[in-house]
Amino acid sequence: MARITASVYTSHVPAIGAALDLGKSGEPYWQKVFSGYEFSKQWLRDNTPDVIFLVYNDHANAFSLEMIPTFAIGCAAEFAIADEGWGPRPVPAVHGHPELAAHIAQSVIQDDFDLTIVNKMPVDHGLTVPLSLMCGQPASDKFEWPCPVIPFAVNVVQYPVPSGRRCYNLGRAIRKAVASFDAPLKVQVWGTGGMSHQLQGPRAGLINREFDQAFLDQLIADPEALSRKPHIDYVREAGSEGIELVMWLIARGAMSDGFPRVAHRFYHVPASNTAVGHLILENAK
Amino acid sequence: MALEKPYQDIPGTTIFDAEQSRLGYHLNQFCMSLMQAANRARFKADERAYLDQWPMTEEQKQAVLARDLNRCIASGGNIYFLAKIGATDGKSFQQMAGSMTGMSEEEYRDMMISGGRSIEGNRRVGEDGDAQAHRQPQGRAGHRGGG
Amino acid sequence: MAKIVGGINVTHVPYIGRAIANKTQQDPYWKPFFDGFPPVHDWLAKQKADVAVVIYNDHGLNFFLDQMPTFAVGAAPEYQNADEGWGIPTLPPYPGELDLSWHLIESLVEEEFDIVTCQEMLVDHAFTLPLELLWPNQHPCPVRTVPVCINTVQFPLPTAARCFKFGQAIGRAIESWDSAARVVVIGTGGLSHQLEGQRAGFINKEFDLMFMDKLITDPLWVTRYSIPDLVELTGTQGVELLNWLTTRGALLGEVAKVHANYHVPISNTASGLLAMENV
Amino acid sequence: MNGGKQKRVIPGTTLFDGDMARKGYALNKMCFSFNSAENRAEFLRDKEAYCDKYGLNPQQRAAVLSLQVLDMLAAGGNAYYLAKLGGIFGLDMQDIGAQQTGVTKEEFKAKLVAAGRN
Repeated sequence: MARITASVYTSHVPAIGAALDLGKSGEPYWQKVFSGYEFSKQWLRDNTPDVIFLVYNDHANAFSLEMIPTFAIGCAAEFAIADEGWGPRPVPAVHGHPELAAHIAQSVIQDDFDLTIVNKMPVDHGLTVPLSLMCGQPASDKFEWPCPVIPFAVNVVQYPVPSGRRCYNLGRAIRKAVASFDAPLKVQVWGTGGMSHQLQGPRAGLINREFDQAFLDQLIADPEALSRKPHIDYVREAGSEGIELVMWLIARGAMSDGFPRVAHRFYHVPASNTAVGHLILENAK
Repeated sequence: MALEKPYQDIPGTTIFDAEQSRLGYHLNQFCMSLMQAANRARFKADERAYLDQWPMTEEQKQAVLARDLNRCIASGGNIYFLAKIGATDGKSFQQMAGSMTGMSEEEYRDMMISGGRSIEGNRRVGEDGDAQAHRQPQGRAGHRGGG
Repeated sequence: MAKIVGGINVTHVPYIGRAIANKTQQDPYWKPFFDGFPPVHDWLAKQKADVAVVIYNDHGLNFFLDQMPTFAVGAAPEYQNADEGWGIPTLPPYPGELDLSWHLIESLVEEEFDIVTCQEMLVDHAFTLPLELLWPNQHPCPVRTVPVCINTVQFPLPTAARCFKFGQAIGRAIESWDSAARVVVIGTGGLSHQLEGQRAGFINKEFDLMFMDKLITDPLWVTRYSIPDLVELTGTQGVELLNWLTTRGALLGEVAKVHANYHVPISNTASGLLAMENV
Repeated sequence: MNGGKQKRVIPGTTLFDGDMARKGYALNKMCFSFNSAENRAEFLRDKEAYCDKYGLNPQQRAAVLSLQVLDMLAAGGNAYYLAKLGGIFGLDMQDIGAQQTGVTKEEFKAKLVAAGRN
């Protein structure tokens, strides 16, 4: 049977992708951001899973306003890199895991989660920046990500967006689905986006360290209580785009009950407009 | 009918809700078209002519031409969509965000490096934080104008 | 607040479009089907509905397999019908009801339904033909509409129990809509039929009649069946009865039968018609 | 609950699940294109070229060119999409039903009528 071994949480700022792609990662400004991921890259090399289930939000790339799914699961064998308006990032295409994705879809839809099944979806920085941060830039002679990735897109752009509670419970349903997959796969669930940031209007640039640190503490210690935080608290305290943090609750809900091991924790302000938060939680072996 | 909007009392913040999405539909779809290099080239060659191909309001077109993102947002634009305009212009998210606050790129960058905009005074309309309406525009440009 | 005046479930088959276009409603083949409608027309005339929420499944017109929503709600000012490839006439556009669309969307997400919001949406025969059958030759359609799509095409499908709860949430949303509108809920599709494979032509009259009866008296009865059970009992396309069940869910509380008709076959399908109102 | 692997077997019936949807993606996508009259005409002008344009595999291609519905189903086709292909040749669902069940259209129709009587 498959099992979830660990969960990874990280911001997915587009400027991080640009810094990597343009070779700016050595600059002092960016060094401070990337230093928080040195541990993580080694950790991922030591703990490479068979599949990553990567929760992110699309930023007006795969989905236009014609059709906005609340939750979309990528069931394809391959996902192209989106041209977000400045050309596609020069990173490898993402290989999916259609069997596990279809199995998870089957299981969580039976558990009353109304997923949109997606067989074609270009993936944007929301997905590729976390991969870059955790895997580094793939070598040109082995231009691929270390394992298959199931993209899972959450609508946090057009209101109404799903509640933290709904996301947390979805994570639990995903845990159950993975546990019933009949192959000995090690699966990691990644939750991306956040932390506090606001990109728009006169309040742009908002950062709330206190909120972010408390969120990280509670995510580790009492996610059940954290899942009851209402939307308005995210928006007011963590900025209009801080709402992306509900996606972390999906990854946290997918972890086993009881305390996880905190393998790594990092927080830094700023990367571009955003407070960068990063956690690695491991399930007991 | 009016939907419940508990978020309306947050200063300097527009939530992309049903009403905004309805209002900004064509503006945002126009932005989406800029994901294709050919469309970006056509837009750059003649912005007005390209905008006229979309059933946008005149206010939306003017806001785009002026690159006034606050006006774009007020008329239904969403920042992730509007970012395509910035991308077409070769601007970063940070430059775009700076433009909405009346701050220069440098001022905005410095604000971020020193920990970002404080939440204090910026939670609710009527407090005295720097994002409140009575303190716009921010930055040096604003101070010069306010003299 | 808006009022739900009742619900109507009705079969959708592309072939019906041709019968209407060719005016062959009174031919012996079609008569038993079309004769079911006049009592429902009379009832509708009395109910004076302003708005119809139409619960149906798309057949590869608006949605392709690249992105297949479990539940999708339309939020467009107008819904166009379009060429579906099988040669039935295209019908004029249908007026939308944006306020109710967005109110539904808000309410459904609030109630933890993970819907897809569509600000553009083509509507296929499963939407147009039932409206044509209920309001014949009236263009534009005299009611404003909100399309709600359920995936009955690509497995996994939502369970029957989930659909019933979805319907109840739709009902609560309509009733909390701040409007004086009178709303009719329309479910389309079914009943038993199977279009493909060696079992094509499969019909299960006994089950259909039981289902129609239980929908009035004990709608949760059908939730005892899994989706594969329903395929086995009603055919691969018979699972469209999920649209009927959702519609029944939207009529919160007890209902009484206004009128029913059942006839086999229309094309490959057991056709059903069931109008219900709250008691 | 769903172990995922064991699938319900219903004789003469294919559940259009994720496996089938992946297998039949190109075939169904081609059929989806038949919503446009222009595409239907292009298909009729050169069926083989049209199949190639949509990247059909040899099994799908052979099934389409010989118009064998059961073969198309086996190759991942979905009934609603295949119906659009049938429409091009003026075939209705009863023609398609008859072909799949190995009877004449009249026999197929008679079977349906009988199903309403019992």
